[in-house]
Amino acid sequence: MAVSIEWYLFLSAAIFSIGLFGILTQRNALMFLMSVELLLNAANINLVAFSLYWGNLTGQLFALIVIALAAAEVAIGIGIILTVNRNFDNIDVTEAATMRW
Amino acid sequence: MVGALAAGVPLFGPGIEAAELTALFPLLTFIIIVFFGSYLPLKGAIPGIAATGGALLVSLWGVADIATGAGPRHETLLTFVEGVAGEGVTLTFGILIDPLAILMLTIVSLISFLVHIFSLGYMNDEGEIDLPRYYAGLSLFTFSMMAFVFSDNLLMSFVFFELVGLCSFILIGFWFREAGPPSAAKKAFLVTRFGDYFFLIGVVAVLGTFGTAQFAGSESFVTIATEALETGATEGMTTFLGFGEQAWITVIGLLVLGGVLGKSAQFPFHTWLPDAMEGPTPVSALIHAATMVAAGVYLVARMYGFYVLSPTALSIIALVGGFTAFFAATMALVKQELKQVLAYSTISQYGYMMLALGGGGYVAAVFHLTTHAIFKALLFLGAGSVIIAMHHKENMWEMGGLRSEMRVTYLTFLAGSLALAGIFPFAGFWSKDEVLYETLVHGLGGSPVLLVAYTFGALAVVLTGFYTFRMVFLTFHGEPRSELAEDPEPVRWNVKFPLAVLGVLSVVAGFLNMGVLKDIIGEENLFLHEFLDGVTMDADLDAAGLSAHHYAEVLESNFAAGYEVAGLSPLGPGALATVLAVVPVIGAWYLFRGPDVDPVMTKLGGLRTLLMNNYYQDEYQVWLATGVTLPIAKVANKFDQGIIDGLVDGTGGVSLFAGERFRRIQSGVVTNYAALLTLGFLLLVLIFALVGGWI
Amino acid sequence: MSSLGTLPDWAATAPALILLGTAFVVLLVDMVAPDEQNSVMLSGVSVTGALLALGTTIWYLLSGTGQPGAGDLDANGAIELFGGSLVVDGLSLFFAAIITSVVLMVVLASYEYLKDLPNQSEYYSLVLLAATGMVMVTFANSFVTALISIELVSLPSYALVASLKTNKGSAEAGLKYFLIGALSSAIFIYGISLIYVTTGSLQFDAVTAVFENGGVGELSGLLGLGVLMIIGGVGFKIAAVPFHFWAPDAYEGAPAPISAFISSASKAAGFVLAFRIFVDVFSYSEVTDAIDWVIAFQILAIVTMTVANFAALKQTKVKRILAYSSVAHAGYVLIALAALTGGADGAFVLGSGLAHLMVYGFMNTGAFLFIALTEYWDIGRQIEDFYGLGRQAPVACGAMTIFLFSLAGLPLGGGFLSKFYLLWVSIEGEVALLGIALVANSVVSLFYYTGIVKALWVEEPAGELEITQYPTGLYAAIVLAAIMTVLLLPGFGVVVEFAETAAGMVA
Amino acid sequence: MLIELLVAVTLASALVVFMAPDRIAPKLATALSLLPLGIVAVMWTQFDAAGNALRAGGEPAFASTIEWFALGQYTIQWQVGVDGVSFPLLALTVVLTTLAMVSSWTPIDERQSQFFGLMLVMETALIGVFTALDFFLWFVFWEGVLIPMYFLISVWGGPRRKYAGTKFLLYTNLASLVMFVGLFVLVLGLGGSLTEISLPAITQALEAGELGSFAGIEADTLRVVAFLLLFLGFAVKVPVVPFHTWLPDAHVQAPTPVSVMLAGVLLKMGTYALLRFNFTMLPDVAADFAEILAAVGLISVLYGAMLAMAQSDLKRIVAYSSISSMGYVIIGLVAFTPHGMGGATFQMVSHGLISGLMFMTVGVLYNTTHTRMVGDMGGLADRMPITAWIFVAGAFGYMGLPLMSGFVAEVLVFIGAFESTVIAGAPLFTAGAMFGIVLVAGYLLWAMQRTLFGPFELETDYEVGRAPLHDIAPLAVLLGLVILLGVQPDLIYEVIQDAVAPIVDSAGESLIVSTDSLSEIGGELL
Repeated sequence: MAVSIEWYLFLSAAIFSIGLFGILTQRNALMFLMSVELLLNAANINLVAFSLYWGNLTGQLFALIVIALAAAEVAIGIGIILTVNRNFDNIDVTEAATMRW
Repeated sequence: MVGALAAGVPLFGPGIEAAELTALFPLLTFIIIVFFGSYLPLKGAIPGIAATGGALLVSLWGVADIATGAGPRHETLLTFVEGVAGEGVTLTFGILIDPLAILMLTIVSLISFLVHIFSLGYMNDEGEIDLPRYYAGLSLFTFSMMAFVFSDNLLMSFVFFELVGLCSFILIGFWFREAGPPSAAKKAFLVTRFGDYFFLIGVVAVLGTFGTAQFAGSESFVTIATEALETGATEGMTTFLGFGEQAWITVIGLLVLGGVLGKSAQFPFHTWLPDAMEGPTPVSALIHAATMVAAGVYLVARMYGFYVLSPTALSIIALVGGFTAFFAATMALVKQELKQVLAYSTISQYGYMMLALGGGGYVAAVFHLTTHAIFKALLFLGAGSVIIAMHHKENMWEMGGLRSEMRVTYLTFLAGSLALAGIFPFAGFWSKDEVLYETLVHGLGGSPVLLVAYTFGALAVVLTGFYTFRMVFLTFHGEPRSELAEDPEPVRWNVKFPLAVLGVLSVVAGFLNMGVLKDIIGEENLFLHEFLDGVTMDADLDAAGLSAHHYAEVLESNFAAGYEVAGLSPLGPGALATVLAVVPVIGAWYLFRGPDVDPVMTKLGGLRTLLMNNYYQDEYQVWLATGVTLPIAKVANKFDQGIIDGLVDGTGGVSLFAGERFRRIQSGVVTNYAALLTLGFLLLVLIFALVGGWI
Repeated sequence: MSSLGTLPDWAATAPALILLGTAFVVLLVDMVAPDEQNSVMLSGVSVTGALLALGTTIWYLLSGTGQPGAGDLDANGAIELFGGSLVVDGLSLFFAAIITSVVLMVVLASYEYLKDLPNQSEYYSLVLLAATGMVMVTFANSFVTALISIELVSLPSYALVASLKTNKGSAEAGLKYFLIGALSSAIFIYGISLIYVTTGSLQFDAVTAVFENGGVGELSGLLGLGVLMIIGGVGFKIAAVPFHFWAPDAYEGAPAPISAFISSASKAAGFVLAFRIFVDVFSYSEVTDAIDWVIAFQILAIVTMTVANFAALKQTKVKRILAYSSVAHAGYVLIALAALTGGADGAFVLGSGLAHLMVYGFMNTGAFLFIALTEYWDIGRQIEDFYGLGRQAPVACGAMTIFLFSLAGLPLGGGFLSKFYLLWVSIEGEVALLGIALVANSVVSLFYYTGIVKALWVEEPAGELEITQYPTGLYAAIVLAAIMTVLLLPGFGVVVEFAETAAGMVA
Repeated sequence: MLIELLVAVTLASALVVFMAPDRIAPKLATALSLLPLGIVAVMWTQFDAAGNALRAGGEPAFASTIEWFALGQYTIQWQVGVDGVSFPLLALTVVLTTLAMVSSWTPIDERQSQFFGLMLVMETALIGVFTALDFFLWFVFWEGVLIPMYFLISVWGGPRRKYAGTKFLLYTNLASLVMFVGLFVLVLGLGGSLTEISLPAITQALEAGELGSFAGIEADTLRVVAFLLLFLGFAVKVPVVPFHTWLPDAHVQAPTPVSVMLAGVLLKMGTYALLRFNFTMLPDVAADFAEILAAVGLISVLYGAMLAMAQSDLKRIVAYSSISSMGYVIIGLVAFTPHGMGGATFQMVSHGLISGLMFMTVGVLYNTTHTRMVGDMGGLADRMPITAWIFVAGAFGYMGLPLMSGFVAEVLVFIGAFESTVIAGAPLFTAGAMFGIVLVAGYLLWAMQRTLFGPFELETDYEVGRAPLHDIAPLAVLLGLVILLGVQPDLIYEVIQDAVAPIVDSAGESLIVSTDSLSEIGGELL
């Protein structure tokens, strides 16, 4: 039996919310990164599900691109986190707060 | 020659044709002195004497012209501001020479000429510095006064009215290194400026009402106003603020009168004149006695055709004049300084002239103006002579017995005093008597206000005789009361010559117009009366509306002032005036003649204090300036700095404060950023979800 | 279809291709001699590449590539590539011109700035890659290409901001930029996914076609959410409040040339995307019924300029002031979208934003490059450190004065006319609040711009301040920017002409 | 092409002076400033404008038009030309600049090339303001004036110069923005009937009654809104109470030659713009608001004078009295009579000369005494007689002494205002404003008495002596001009009248309409 299309939207929205919640609460930079992954994957769920719904491959293709992007983003992100770690001896994102106001 | 006279052709036409030279000579002198004064011999006195002498010749020539029948001269010299075709008035400078103007020109040039000569003794010989400034001031004054006199329109009058005020300021403050003179100069200018404020409104009102400010001719505002009242033809006249024609004429007249009262030092604007005595004495003689102060009275005479249209204005003029004559005379009673007495006397005498004008005595006013100019200039110059002798001490109580050492000064001063006191047959007698007579007959004709004014005037005669001879006796009679008085410094010809000229004139000037005897010698032999009537001239004077009998005619018309003349012989009032004048002179002789003079005036007690303090007139005027205006200014300044500027700066302050708050949003913690970003985004979503109805 | 003459259609993307190629050449140079500091070589190659890209863009613009030809007025003449995924038209070339100009100045100025720093080849190639991405953004005609291009801008930018690896500020700036950027691009992607959910396509033409032919039915709520999320994504790129939080910190912490680069070129790239998406794709009643995004942009514009300008008032670091100013200017340019109320010709309204971005590209870049100069001199960052600088370096300070007053909207440069063009448009858009906000904010901004000018010329230096070095490249870039800023005042007509034509491509 | 030449020469001179070393900059700049002076002199001989440049039938002199750029449906142009209103002010600008430069030789002792360069930049901008006829072009110059002025105040000014400079800049800039909005409300209301945003085009379109509705606001309301916004904008520049508080700060802090330019020319920009925009473009609205505007003018006159009275700094006194004098201009303008408007314009020139003279004289005194406080000085006429007597002459000029230009200006304004049919109760307003001549006499006489006269008092550790010739010379020239215009005002008044007459006429026509509409409103209320 086919799952009704709305449920994908709900799932996606739920994952997005979880990711957002993670971003707002996590202090560890890596956890922050993972939360962003969740956000992206929420989008991916939409894309893939509706690719089926609309009957074209655009969504699928775009999901692949997003996945690739996510990987690139993580690569850059880890690099920056390393730099931060070198400068602040820490990867707590709230520690790096010398510039403000 | 005789034929020409018979045909009424002027004998010396060029005299009035060249009348503007009376102003141009001094102007040229002024320019020369300003640029080269310090290189000139006698520091500019020579060109000054030459210029005023030239002006005197031209004026006398003009008098001869008019006396021999030359018509009045009225022409535009310079268009100042050209009105655009049909819209906006055209402002011009022009020249109007009629008997009144030429007479005044003569007086001004004569006095100015003599004062220049006198200044050689008073200023040059005394070793004063900065003399070019002094002579430049005198020249500029003479120029301005002349131009004022021959102005053919009210705006031009105002222009030179102000300029003589400037000269007065400069000359009063000549000794600027001391504290007194600059302050007096400021006061003189400020008080007269206050009067001029009303004058200027009047000028503007005249221009706005009539579209012209010309004094004479069929296009003049005087003629338009007369016709408007006489025939009801009001096309040429626009009244404002819903006033009727006559009421509006009264308003304008009173506004112009503001300037008159200021310049002629009439109550309540008289306070500046006594202070103005801080200036050099020749200046006092020229400006603050004979000429500039006369400008106010002259102005009323100049536009008398306008004033006679308004009974209200005339009554006010008469009342102010009469009151001032009396009021100022009371203050002169107790003054201890020579020039102060003369100053209050001047105020008082100008009161007489105003009284005459208000009382319908146009000729009387001009007559008194003439004689007063002569004898008051004489008295001031005489006082100057005494001051030289006393090494610039002015207190009469330090003088006494000077007559023996200073014969010329004494005799001429005496002549002047007799004229001032109105003793027969000196100049002042004739003119003052005529003033009082004219007021009386018009008053008896049905104007009770004039009778009140007359009473003031008559009382003032008594006071005048008393204070004049108190002054004479204290100064010249008795024994010297100080070392200086025992050995006064001698004066030279340059002091004595002007005194002699004026002394003679003080005796004879009255014969110009022996009004009191008119029933005896016949009205046609009153020279000044005939002169001002233009009898010797063509009918032009009437056409221009400038003759004395034209004024009298309008004065007695019902559409205008509506004065009536009571039938009364001048002999009776003349006799009364003589008695009123002689009695106090005798009184003064009784009180002040002896070697040890008793300061009797101190017995007046509190009244004397009041008089010495000038009825506290100065105090309240100073209070108006520093006690009212200045505090308001300070409050305005506080308001400005605190509230208005405070608002401006406050806006800045609030912005900066807001800026401080706004920048705190940026906390530096990246998770806060994420939270705020999300929050902001959700807010947007919420707004649009509600507006767009997604939910 | 084109006026490229004999060239093939793909040649229209030459500006991007040249930048990309240059990036590879830079890497190649470094690969050949990895151990040597080839500053001159590297920057020479980069400058040449940027210059070539700029030259090509201008040539295209002048020759009318992708723009309405004289013969066929109704055809808009855009060149479509890859099945319509990319499009080269007046709008893209206009922005490409802005971006390549900025790149040129930044690369020119980097030569001295980078002296004695390691990893120069990476720096140059990242700049050039990001620039490639920006130019690609202007070509994007599909959400897919748009996202890829945007990310091609973002990822090198993160690295560039953090490129001073031993500098705390740089690392922190990189972190913040990256984290907020990641969040924003996630929102952007989710927004795109919602567009896909509602329309089933990602190519602009196809999405447009959906709106034209019947629409999205009852999914309009989702569509609205998607549109808002796309606004969020774009808002991040252009640094509009409340998506701006990264900007002050990133601009402050990054190497100054990179701040110039991001605040000018990256912002322009964000705007071109916004213009294309909203004016071209979302302008149908189907969308505007679901969400009146003009109002959203009005809110964003007002909030952005107000928050940024007020926050800048009490700043003490010059670079940070400029950072906030850059945010504020995003607010100004948003007027071009916010005033699209139908009161006036759309191209005319949009043209104001384009014109301002063009002028802004020069004056803002110039201002940040001046900061680069002061960092090169190492005189400190506080405004007090700038006291009396005008006497030591009158030319640079004169240029800075031109930038600042032009940014403030005084007639020292084109910023004056473009600012008033914006004000005009906001009046014409009949949005009173927008006009009031612009007027008030202009005055507020004048205060802090004047503060810097005052520091340079009026104040007395606190201590000994001696400047001995006058780096040629930096000076050349600054003077170039100054000359352009000034010339754009009398020459504003050229900008307006191209801006209105370009805006006409979408509006 | 003379105007183009004028602008180009002045700007080029500025650049040359910026490059010149400090040592020779003052004299070089002064010499170069003779070029624009000479060009304006040549223009004087060839001046052939007729009517008002903005109204139909007006033919500005030296007009030229070059297309600048197109914005939407509008063509923006380099459009310049002068008429009887702007030409006297142009002449005033070049004369005052040269004189102010000479008077800067003594007080400006550092960064000369920058100072004099900025003076020339300012002259350029001012020339542009008074010659530009296209709005955008005019606006570029209008705002352009702010930049050199800001520097001139902030760098070479007194102790609070930074505050004063910033305040000046922000306040006037805000005003410009408001004014811009006002103008564009009009432009957009005119809609399709307008193809260029030039002042003549806007004026004539408005005259032709082509104003439509904009943003849902009907034309009648729209013109009122536009009028108010424009008025607010210019009121700051004039300045009109209560938007005046930047002025005393700026004046007191600015170095004297800059005060000269500020009072002499910059304030005239405000009144010039009021005349050009509010009174020429929207005469009917101005006539409708006549009483309010006259009251504003009256308040400026009296309140400014009261403030001046409360000051003890000579410069502040002159600064506040400028506010007072500008009030006369407002009253004259709103009268809508030939002499009212003409007199107001004449007053702009006259006050430019006289306030310039006063500020310069105060400056010369300051150069020698190093103080401007009335209480610190006394009897200066003893040591500096020429300066002192020029001060006296200038002060009397300020008081409206006849045969000096101030008198002519004030009397014309009074005559014009008195007979105004636009202002209800015009005579009362006029009489009220005229009281200013008493107040001004009050505080200036007081200041003179305290500073110039009396025993010499000034504590210095050096000998106070006469001022050098090059300090005195500009004063003498200005005094000469003041007297020349006072004796022969028609030198410029004729051309002024020619240019204001069309405005007066236009108000006469629209007045009938406006009184009708007023009575309609009254009828509705009843």
